[in-house]
Amino acid sequence: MTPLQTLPEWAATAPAIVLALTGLALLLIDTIDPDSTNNGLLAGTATLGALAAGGIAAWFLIGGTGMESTGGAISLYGDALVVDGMSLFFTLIFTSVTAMVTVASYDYLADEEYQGEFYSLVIFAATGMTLMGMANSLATVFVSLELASLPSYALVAFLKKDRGSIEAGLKYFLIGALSSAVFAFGISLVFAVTGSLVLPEVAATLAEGTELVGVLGLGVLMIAGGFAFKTASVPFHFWAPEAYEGAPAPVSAFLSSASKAAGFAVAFRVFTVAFPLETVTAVGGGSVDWSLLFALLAVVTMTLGNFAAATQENVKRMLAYSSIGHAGYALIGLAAITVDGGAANGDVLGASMAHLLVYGFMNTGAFLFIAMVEKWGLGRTFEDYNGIASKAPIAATAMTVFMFSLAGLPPFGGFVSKYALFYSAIESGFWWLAAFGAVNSALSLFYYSRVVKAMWIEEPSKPLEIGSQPVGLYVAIIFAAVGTVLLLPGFQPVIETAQTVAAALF
Amino acid sequence: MIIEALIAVTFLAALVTFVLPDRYAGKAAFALSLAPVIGSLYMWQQYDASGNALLGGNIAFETDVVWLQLGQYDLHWMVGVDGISMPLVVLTTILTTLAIVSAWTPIAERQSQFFGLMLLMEANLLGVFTALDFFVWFVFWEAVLVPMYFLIGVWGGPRRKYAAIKFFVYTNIASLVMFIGFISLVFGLGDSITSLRLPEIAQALQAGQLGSFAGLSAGALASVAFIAMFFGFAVKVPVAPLHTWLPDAHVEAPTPVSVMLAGVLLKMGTYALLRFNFTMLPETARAFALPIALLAVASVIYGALLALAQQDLKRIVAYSSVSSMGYVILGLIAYTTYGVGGATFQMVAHGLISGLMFMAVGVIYNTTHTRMVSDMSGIADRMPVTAGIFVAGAFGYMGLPLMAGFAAEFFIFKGAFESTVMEAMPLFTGAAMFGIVIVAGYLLFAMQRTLFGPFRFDGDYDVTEAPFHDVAPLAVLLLLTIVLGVSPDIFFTMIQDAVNPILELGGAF
Amino acid sequence: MTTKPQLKLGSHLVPGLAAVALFVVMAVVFLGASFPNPQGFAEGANITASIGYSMFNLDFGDVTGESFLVAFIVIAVTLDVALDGAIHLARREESGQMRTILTDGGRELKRTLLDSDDEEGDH
Amino acid sequence: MVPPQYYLLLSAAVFCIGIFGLLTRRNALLFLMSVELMLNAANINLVAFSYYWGNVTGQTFTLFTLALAAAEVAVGIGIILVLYRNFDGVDVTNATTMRW
Amino acid sequence: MAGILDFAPAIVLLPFLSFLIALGAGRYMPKGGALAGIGATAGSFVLSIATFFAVSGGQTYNQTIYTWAEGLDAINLTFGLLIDPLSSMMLVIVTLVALLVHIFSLGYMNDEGETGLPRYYAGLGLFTASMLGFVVADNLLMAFMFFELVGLCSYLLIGFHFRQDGPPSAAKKAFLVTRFGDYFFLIGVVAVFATFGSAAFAGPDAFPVLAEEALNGEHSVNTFLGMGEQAWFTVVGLLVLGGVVGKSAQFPLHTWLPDAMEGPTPVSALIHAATMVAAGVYLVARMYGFYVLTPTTLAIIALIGGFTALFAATMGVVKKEIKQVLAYSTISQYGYMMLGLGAGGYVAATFHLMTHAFFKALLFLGAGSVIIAMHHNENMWDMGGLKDKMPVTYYAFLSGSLALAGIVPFAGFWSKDEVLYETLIHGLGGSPILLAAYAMGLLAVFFTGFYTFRMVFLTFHGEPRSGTARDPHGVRWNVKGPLAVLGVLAATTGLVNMVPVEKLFGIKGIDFLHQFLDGSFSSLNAHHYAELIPYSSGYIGGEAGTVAIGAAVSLGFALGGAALAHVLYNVPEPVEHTDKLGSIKTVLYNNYYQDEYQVWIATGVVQPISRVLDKFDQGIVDGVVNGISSVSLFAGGRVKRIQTGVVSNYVALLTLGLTALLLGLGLLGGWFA
Repeated sequence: MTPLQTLPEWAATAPAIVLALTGLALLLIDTIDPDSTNNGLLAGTATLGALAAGGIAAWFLIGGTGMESTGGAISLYGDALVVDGMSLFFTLIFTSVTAMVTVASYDYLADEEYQGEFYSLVIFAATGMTLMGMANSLATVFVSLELASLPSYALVAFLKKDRGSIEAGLKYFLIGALSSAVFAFGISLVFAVTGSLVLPEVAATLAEGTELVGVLGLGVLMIAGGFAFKTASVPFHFWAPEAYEGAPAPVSAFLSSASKAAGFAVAFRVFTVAFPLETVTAVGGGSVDWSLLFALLAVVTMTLGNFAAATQENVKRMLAYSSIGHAGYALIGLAAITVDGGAANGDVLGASMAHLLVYGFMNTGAFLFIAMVEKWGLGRTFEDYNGIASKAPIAATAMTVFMFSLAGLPPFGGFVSKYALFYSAIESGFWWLAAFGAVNSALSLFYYSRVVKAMWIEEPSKPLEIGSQPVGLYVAIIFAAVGTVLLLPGFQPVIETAQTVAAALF
Repeated sequence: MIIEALIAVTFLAALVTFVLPDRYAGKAAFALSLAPVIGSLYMWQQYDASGNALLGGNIAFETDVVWLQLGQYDLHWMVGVDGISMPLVVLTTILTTLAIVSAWTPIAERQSQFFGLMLLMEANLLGVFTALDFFVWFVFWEAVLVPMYFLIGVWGGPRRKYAAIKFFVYTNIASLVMFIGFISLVFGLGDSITSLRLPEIAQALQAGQLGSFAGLSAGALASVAFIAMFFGFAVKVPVAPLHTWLPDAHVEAPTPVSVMLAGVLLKMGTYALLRFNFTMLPETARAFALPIALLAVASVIYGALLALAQQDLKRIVAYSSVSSMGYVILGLIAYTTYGVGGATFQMVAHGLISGLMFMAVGVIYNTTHTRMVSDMSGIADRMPVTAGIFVAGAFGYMGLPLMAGFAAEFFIFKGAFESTVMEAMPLFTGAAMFGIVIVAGYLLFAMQRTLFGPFRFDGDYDVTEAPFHDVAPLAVLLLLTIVLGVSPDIFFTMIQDAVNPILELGGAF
Repeated sequence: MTTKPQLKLGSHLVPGLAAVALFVVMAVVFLGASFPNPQGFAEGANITASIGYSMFNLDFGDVTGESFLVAFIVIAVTLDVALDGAIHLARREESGQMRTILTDGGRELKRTLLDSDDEEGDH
Repeated sequence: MVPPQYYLLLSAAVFCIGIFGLLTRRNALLFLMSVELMLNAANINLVAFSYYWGNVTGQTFTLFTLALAAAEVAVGIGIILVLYRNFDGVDVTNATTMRW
Repeated sequence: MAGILDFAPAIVLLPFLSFLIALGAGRYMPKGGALAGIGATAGSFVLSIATFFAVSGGQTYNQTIYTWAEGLDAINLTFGLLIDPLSSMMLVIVTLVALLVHIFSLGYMNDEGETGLPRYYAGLGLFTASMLGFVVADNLLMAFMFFELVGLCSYLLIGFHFRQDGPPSAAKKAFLVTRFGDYFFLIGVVAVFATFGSAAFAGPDAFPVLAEEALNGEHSVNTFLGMGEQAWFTVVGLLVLGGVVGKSAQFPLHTWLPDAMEGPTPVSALIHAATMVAAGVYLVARMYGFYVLTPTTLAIIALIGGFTALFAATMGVVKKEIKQVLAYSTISQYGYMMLGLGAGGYVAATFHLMTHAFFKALLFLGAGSVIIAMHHNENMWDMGGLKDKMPVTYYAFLSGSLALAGIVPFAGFWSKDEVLYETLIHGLGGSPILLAAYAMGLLAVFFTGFYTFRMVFLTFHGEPRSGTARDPHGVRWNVKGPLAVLGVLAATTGLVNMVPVEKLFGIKGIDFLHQFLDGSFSSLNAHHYAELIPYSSGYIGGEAGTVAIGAAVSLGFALGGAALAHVLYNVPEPVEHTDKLGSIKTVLYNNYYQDEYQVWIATGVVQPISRVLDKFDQGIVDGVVNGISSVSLFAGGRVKRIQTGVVSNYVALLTLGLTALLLGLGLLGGWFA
């Protein structure tokens, strides 16, 4: 059944609406009963909302909503929003990560106050991300990006009595504010050149020709900067190590998986729709070659992330850097787009999307494992992880799966998605990008395996005591691990969908 | 479907073993591991392939279904065996079972994890040797490393962490280089192939479909891909000077793991070299005959000389593995029936004999808790049966006729000597053959000092004969070595059948 | 003792050179740009009303503008959420006890407990 | 008629002054103010080119930017407040427990 | 046709069976498996005799019986049996000596209460089986394989007393030194396969025949490294010769043999008389048709032989231990055989191989008997006067000594004389190399006479010089029996080929051995070889005159040596005269420093090289590997320093990054136009 034949058009935004309503519902619950900390109810509501939104997205996706088969993308409210396969695909990523994070938070926040705020902030941020995926106007992009960002700042600084959390929040906020200013300035410059904020119209104006290549270039670069902040790419990545390290681990998971994916979602759409490469590389006697820009950023980002991660002593910070490295991989999706790429453009973009999906599972899982370790009060360094496997073999196995998958080792999802990504890059002629990625993957194996080594091979220096067996965290981690493993044999539908929906952008 | 069943049963056995209590894990793993043994023997009995699987031969137990459609090239689940892989499958199952038995004594903690990982590794190894789609093959290829990493890292010796991570990272980087090389070849083939099935790729390459890629002409691309793949596999084999992970890994690994490492894992490298470099790019291989032969000779002589300098019994056997695998390279580059066939035969023969040697060293270690030559002498006085088998195994390693090692080495020497890939092959062969003198040197010296002479042991342990279940695997391996040495045709006929098509390959582009 | 602001010139201003550099580059770009004549607004057009209409995706304005309906709703939520977050952060806690920091892997704690500085090295 | 380049130059100057402030000031509140300055640089452009293109898109968007600036300040103040409580000051360079 | 020759495989398999029985069930059997060995070798012996007579009757046997490796599109590697006069003669020798050694072992091992007897008898059985397999091998590969097994068995038996320090070391040395020779042999085997596509000794595709045809231009073969056929055949021949030099303990690979005396004495007898050491010479005889084609090889063989004969003999004169003297005499005697083969005296060398087998087995067993008597003291200076205490041993030993010294009419005289005679006439025919070799061989006769009788006199004559010598341990029938049999053989076997008598007195038809070796495959008989020999003969005063002169001179030298020994040592209280040799004594005691330089090569060259390589491997090769990872980690350590933790720095870097990107892309994209 194709859902929108029976539903009104606005219903296509249902995932975002469901999420927003869930957020409001959480506020309501918190308002009605502010003092009691009914963790189960809050976490359950948030999870249910996320799952419902995800379910709807999946249903739409299977039904072909906004895709070629049902008449193409659905454009709403004066082109401010567009619902197509890509937005639904990313919604699926956001909601699944959100669901895992909220389930895990049930245990993580058990001893905290203000849980209502926490869940509502998470759900609103997810709403913002979903909207980012749908945004079809720079105005909507900016506003929804802020909707995703502002709760994130608060979430990072959520542990008000933890200096790390505060410091992380501060740095995240400051760099974020700066980046959003840069982003806004970029938008203003693009507006100066084209007189429009709606993405297809920007493209249309540019196609008519303009002499203002310099202004446009500056604008595009600054917009790219805004996305680079969101995706934690060089040179806007500086917040990431501290924010991921200092934030409560579920928030780190949320930010490094969902928020990063949201940044990519909007970047993919803005650059492919508003600034088609064939147009902007030939404006006014100059060119704005953002593909080259992203290629450069991709190489620097993945190299910096991996090298810096290699010598970390703190597992969480190592994962933070690895997350930067993965941003570099995903950037290949934009970097490998060429003027005459044809189908290859869709392939590489789709591969990048598929990688982000797999990454959503394995990286969220990894951070949630850290959340579990924090819950156990074991510390954050590699040393502190020594011998965990002897006490918690199932969780350690899951973490092992995440680590090897992140490193791109078979037989896990990370391998096949990385393979698809590099393969598509080569197909587009960017074999050197793939080579860079591959070499970086090899290096990454070193530090990922250190975690594994610590858990399974090292002996704990002091007697290891694990207090509780947090059910929610376990559920989330196992869910992520199973997803990571199953995405190897089940990669076919994922990559097929991703590449189909990506091809629709061109 | 029997291959799928074989792999699945082994996986299942691994899972079952994981959840069993430690007390029963060893025995249960042994019992469970008999299933793949029987399965592989049944396969062997039903085996009806002919020719080379990659070159249009008739593949036994073939399955071929589409798994992933990704871009231009589909990924298939394609498995099957031919005369090259069949012996290696049998070797893998038998050696795993024996290694599991040999682990009963030395593995004293976390048994269920240990035995589970052994079976998991076996499953992946079976996948490596049966996969005929590059992607499937690569998945198994890499998946072998993970259990190995843990097996060395958790149950290894004092420097196990260093050894495990070195092994893991080194071989992974090598795999990556190989992967890049192969994929560039695939892209060079362009539209002439539709999937990553190895037979399809090999046949397209033979048909001269290789085009240019990344600014490289077909010839240059073939060279680059060949070098990349050779590097990748050479690390695994290992070929000097890429061997340094091996002694560390062996010394630190517990005995049963060393057995698997030397017995089967090293063969992955040579198997892949044969399947990829020497089958797919024969012209390039012939063009590189000189450097390859040089590397082979260097491995043989260098490895053997290094073994001579070692004081640790395991290190001796480890370096001698480098030496023995050098013969395989020499045989492969010969491009003669006896050369390539002998190289393949050596994979099996060395698998058995090196397994035997590592186990024998392990049995002595179980009792003495030392492997240093200088720490003991006259062990034969207290452990006559073990010492006897040790001596027999050592002579097998030296290439005693009527044991498998001699057959393999003789085939290789004969094949390499009469090779036509270059004028000077007889000289290289002669140089490599000097390895048989050095190998005798270090093994005889080691035996003289440890096993013979007046009994002396600088340790607190009571040196007595090993229990039956320690010695039994040794005896089985010795018996297999002799059977294979007396009647190499058991495998050699089917190997030749699969190898001969490779020799006929000529100028494809 | 005066408390009025003073102009402080010193080495702390050096990083500011980066901003100057950025400005120079931007100025070069902008000065190189040549704009055609502006279109401007029609004489007497009610700009404010037009902004209002545009905000709600209505087509009644004198001057055209794009639809900001979605942005409007979203920003409403955003302000709400910002308030939510700000209040959470600003609310004063009853107990002032600081928690230990986990961010340095417990090194700080270890140092205080063991009173040793050896952890401080090149990490 | 003021040429459009001058608006751009002005906005660039305001933008860079904002960055200058970020680079040279360590007080978190001054940090916030500098960011506001940068956002307003964008607003100058938007308003100027709204006129230039003859539509109200830019002007309308300016309102949103202002609103968002307010929201940002709200969250920012909240964070600065907890910073003050935890690090006994609003110097942004004090909070450096995490690095490398 | 199921003749007696179809049972030939049983000759090999019976001792192998005894090996399995002794290994598996020896400990449950009386005498530790000795009886199985005796039965098996007796059976083999009987079959060998039958075979011998069948061959004498003109039957031959050349069959492939097992395909070891079947080549698809390539040649097969097979096992087969070749029974011709040469091999049938050798079968008799080997089985007889093996049988006697087994019986003797009852006295030497069982009666002396040795432990590990099953291992001992298993080793003997395998040793015998391997040697028999080697003897009947119908191709070079099979010969090589059994050759190696012989080497293994020598290792196991020499190192039988593994709980002491000496035997394992000697065993190792024996295997290692012969392995060095076998290395060349193996290359030779491979080269023969590569050259001819076959390694058969006989039959239509026998490689000597193919080589002959190739040299005549009737057949083409592969040669390598750009060599001509003659040159390449020489190379191949020399490669195979490497194995011969190693196993037959020829200079310079003879060093293992004296050390091998660490093994039990019956084993020494077996090794020296019939199995291991004989294998080398037998191999040359077996493929003589190939060697005669290359004069260079023949000359080298003759030179090595002549030199070794003299060289070893000189070392034998100063030894104190009875078995050491015998060891050097073995080396020397095999030198004669090599000399004979190199000089074109195929029959002569084979003849000497046979006679030597008997008298050397006799001497070793006799020495064993003495050693039993002396409670395992081997030093001759502690003996003396045993003649009266053990007469059977004495007379048997004397018979062997006379044969060894080459005193007419004992076996050694006839065969050694024929070897020297062949060398002389072919040398006179225009080959100065052979004349030089002859001179060395002749000189060696003198030393042989001297050391042999020095040994006899010191051991059996004079006054007992120690307590044990005065009251020696008695020996039983199982020691005396073999000695008696061999004593008779040593005295008489020379009579089967009395060529000098034939030549001098014109009595036709008493060169039985010559006739016997002539009756065979056309490509393998002595007659055929004689035609191919690249030498011509020269005479001094006619054929008969030369025979007479040669025999007289060699007999004179032998008697001279014996006489000197008589003068010096056949006195009641003999003393060492070695000091008279001056500095030469030291050289001789140290065996011309042959061991020293070989040990130096092993420990002074190879081991340091391997240690340096180990350092290189650990330091450089592995260092590079670890270095790469260290550099990466170091780079990582630097890269992460960018993250200073201070937000202001982040802003600065961010701004700079943005500016740099702006500049770079702007310049590329022409934004500053």
